[in-house]
Amino acid sequence: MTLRRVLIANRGEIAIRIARACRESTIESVAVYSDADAEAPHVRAADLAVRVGPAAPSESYLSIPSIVEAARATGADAVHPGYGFLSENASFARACEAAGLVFIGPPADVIERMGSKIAARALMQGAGVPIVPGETSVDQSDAGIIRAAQAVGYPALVKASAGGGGKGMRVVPDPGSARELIQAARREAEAAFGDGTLYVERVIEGPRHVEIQVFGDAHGGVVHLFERECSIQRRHQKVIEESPSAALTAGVRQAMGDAAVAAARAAGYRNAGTIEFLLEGAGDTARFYFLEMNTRLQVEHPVTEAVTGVDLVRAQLLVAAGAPLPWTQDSISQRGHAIECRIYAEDPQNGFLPQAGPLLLYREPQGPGIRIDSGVVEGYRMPVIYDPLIAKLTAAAESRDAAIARAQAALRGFPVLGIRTNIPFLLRVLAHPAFQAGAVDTGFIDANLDQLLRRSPAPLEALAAAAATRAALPTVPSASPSAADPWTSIADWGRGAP
Amino acid sequence: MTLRRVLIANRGEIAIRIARACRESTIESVAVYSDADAEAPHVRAADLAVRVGPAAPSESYLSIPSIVEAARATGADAVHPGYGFLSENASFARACEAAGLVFIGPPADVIERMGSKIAARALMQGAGVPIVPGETSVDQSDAGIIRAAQAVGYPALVKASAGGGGKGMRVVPDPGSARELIQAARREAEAAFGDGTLYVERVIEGPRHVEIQVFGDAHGGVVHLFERECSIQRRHQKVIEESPSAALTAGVRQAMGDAAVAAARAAGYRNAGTIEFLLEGAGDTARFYFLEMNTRLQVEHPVTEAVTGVDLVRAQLLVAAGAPLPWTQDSISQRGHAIECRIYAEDPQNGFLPQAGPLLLYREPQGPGIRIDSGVVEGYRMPVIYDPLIAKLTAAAESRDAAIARAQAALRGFPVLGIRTNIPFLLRVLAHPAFQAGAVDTGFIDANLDQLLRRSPAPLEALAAAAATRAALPTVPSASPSAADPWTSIADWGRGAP
Amino acid sequence: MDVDRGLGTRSAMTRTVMLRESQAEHKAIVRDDGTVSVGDGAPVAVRVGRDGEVRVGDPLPRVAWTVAAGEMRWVYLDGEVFEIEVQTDGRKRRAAATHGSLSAPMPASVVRVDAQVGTAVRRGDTLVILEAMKMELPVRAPADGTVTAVHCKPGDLVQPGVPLIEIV
Amino acid sequence: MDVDRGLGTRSAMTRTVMLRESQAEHKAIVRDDGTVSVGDGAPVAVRVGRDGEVRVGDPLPRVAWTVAAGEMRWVYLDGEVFEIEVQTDGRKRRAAATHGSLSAPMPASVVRVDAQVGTAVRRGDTLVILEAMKMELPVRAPADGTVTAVHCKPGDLVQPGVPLIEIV
Repeated sequence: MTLRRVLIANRGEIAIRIARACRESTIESVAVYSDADAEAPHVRAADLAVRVGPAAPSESYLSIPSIVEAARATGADAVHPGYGFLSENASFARACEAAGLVFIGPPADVIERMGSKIAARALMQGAGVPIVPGETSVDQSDAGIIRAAQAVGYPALVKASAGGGGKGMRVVPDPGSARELIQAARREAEAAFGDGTLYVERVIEGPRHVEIQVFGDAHGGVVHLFERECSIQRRHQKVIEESPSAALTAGVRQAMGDAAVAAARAAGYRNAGTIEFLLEGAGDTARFYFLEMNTRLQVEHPVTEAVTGVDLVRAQLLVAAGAPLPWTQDSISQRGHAIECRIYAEDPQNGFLPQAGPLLLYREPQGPGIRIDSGVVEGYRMPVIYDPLIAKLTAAAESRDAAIARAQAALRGFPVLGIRTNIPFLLRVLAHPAFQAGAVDTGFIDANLDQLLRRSPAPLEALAAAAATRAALPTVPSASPSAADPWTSIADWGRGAP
Repeated sequence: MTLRRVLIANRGEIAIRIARACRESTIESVAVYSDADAEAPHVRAADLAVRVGPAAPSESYLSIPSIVEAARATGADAVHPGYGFLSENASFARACEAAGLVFIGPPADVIERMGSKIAARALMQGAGVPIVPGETSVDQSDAGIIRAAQAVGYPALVKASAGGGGKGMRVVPDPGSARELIQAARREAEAAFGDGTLYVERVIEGPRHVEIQVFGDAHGGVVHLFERECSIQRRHQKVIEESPSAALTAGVRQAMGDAAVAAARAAGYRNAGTIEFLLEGAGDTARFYFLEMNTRLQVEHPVTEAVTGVDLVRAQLLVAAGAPLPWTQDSISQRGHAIECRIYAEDPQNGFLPQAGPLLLYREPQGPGIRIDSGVVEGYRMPVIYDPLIAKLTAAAESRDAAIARAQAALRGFPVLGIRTNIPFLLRVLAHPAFQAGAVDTGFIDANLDQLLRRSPAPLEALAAAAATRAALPTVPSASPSAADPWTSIADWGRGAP
Repeated sequence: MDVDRGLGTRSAMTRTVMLRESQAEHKAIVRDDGTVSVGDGAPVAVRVGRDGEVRVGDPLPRVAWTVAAGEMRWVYLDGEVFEIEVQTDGRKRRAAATHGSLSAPMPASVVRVDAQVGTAVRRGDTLVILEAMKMELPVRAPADGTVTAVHCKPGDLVQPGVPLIEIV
Repeated sequence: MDVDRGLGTRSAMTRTVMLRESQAEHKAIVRDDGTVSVGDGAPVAVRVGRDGEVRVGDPLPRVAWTVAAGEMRWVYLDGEVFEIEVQTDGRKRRAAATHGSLSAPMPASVVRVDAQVGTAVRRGDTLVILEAMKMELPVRAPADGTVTAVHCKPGDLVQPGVPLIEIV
């Protein structure tokens, strides 16, 4: 089978990433857009584009009927879900199959199985993959969950079975706060996933988040593509990812890779996926525990592409079309070091609140070893209703030190003005001695927050630059109102010179 | 020793490349510029900049006293010569040393020795490195060179001892044309190098140009970084380079690497250099001959950086400061495939004549595996007096086929309008069946020229787009006359709103 | 950028600009010889690029990027961002932004309100929990102070920029 | 780009444009309903971006990039470049560029002149050798023809755009 035309059921940078991979594979691509995105850059990156509904995600990017109809109307033969939105929605995968569309991802039942964290834990346990000690309670009342927490011991971690990305998750420090936190977790889980089922895990002290990229094909082939260290996260949202992890010895790396392959095999996995582990301790005695499986392409996949030299999205297209994996385990190597920084429209000084508004000035850095994945252009107005990711900057170099230096130089040359971003915050993380030493765990940001938020008053040079900048300067050509619609009309041709 | 401030004795994309490496190594950089380049992008890429003379290269970028004085005036402690200009000028290396400046390159006497192709041939022969069979004549008269050609046999290749890049070189097909061609070669050599000394080599039929990147340090360390295949060339100017070479078996690759290391050792080489070979035949029986050594960073170094994952310019800075090589031979691997396309302001339809003028529209492509090295921005006016290189596009991917597809997709999305470029020509080379099969030699372009120059009339879509494009459209913001000076005055502040 | 660029000696036209950033006020003098002084400091050379790049200092300038939005100047300098309010002499200052008022950055619904009028709060205290994009977003006190007004209640749909809480 | 974008039915204002490329002339009609017809062809939808991007065709458009320079339109389409001269109706055609005249693309010195007035030349014949940037540059006949004028001699310094040789 060959894919001829792929509908990309997503927006922003990942839609552009997928459109590029299609183009290089001589597959046509179809963008979808909500009313809020009619003029968004991802729409222009594809060969054709189709509206799928109003701005609200539930009525456009999350609407299974709208997306499937868009694929039908445009003659697509396959759908790439990207990450987020419908990417881990088993019903969507099923709806695609029912409509005769190739879903570029794992089979629907695999998504379903791994989407239930409780079921996934049981599956992994059966496959011999270590899981975090914990309790699953049939009694889902507050009292039932509190009993499970007591059995695990405080502090306990209450998690949503349908969860992901830290939503519906709370650390319960003591019995006194248990009820309130369990209710908050359930409320968030119900709102986010329509499923308030909770379970309880032991809190691993000072863990690292280390995940393994895996890939399976329809012919029984499964490989891993080494690890990504994602310990720099805030409220379970990853901020900086890198590979290799400074914490893994060769032995632990091998054991985690083997475990990830075993996990993917047990799940009957196909296409690109990620096994997330918590890592406890260091050196050869470090222990790792299965956390969850992400049954889709990961935001941070460029880190793996940089150190292994493979193209994961191209491989997704090949494998979805029925081809065997383009690699053997032995042909995959990890070389050099890569660091990805996620650049968000958010205000670290104000609880990292997402920001909306125009990118009055936006200039991407460039250079050897620098890769930018972005879904914006100068003048683009960050919408209020979608993920506030502006861009991903991936710096690859020979060593971790060189990759950090490269990321720092690139971020210092990545001016984004008009709305607040986390770029200054990212630079403070990169410059932090503990980060530079590779001695971080998932509590790094919280533990160092004061230091990471410390700002200095504007230096003389900034004040002088501000004083010299005139409002009337034509420095913001694309921030004019007309930039919202990048197209002109050819109707008034007659009024101008030819 | 640590380098603190490096003067970059060059312009264009390579000056920007070096400034980036300095920034990542926390070394300050100093740009130099002629009057024609006061507002060129490379000037803004460095931390500070200094004028070195009028537009004519001989009075600016080629003026040893001006460059050395610029380094002194700006407090630089080292000089990076880039490629071209003074990079292979032994007197310049000596002048730097005499002024207490570190010359980021090999010792002056090594440049001198390898700059004489006749001396280099003798040296290589002594080191056991195979050289092209040929004759060196003490009698440099027309008659003397004709006798040497007769001894070698027709067709014979007359070359300038001081030559490089095909200047001062002629194929002499038969005795009848010998005198005219020898005179032309001598005239060109004298004009280009101030030295008309010629020698004669046997013409290798259907050779490939395959070169090996080498690197030496001040502690006796020498490594190679595998090959670059540069057979796609026109009049000895490389157009497309790639690595690995489709023509090398593992055995021949190993033998060439060993020979290149032996050659560099024999030359007492230090820093980055390239051993150029001609490859005759194919498979395990292919033979290679030393052609010349380039005692500098190569234009096409990004190809090697892509497949080996190293940063050659960073290593140049380290090694120049006295550090040992950052690699051992065993730590260097060749992975995946990379292809570089040189984008020139030239008109293939008219003898590839260099073009000067404004880049009315210039949009660089972007994406995974795509690296752009450029020294221009939209609105920049390609000057008439310097090299017409606009940009280098390097596409890296898992396989040669994927790298070709990536380069094609990127070039199709690299609109450059306002002056003629070789982008359409490059695309025709990439699409050519012989290129796609890897079955090329240095005669490829000449042998396929008609086909590579074949243009179709504008299709309907191009005509419709032209008809719909109005002269008054504000599509060329930076092509306005004021774009020549990117700086405004703060003097008229009072006239505008704050 | 040109190292031999002179600072000029002719009598310069000047313009005074008041700058406000991080609670501090600075007086800057912008001269038409291309220099700027801030406070009592010496003049520094400033070149403003048409594309938003600004070079400050001579001969080794620092590179900043700036953009103007009304009276606000956004400045990017070595990876730090400064939002600096400017006011030229002879022009009235607009009413200052409501300092101490907290608002939602985007359309959101109010999940919980923990602030009460008259209560003392410490920097970092959570005052309101919003929900947007299916995530709970805490609104925290930016500084120690006292709550003087609460403009929202659970269940409210709030728009960006509308004050939720005021603190003095 | 929007697949459901209609082509419009209201009576359209039209404008006729003459296009000249590769010796061929085409008549194009540009309508204010966003369509263009070339020759006798059917109307195609054309959207012109503010940044130079042009999408031609609907629903699966081809992406072109265009820029205007006087009466010339540069068009980038899938890696091919077309230089198309446009002329709107009612406007006089400027004197055509001297077809068949060869000029230096940059300041150069003349090394050798192989062309003589009255000689027949074939496409690809070298007529003049220039030297610029220390490289010899051959000026070749772009088509078969006869040399009607020679405006240079060895040793001349020639400027870009100034005819060296004319061929009919």
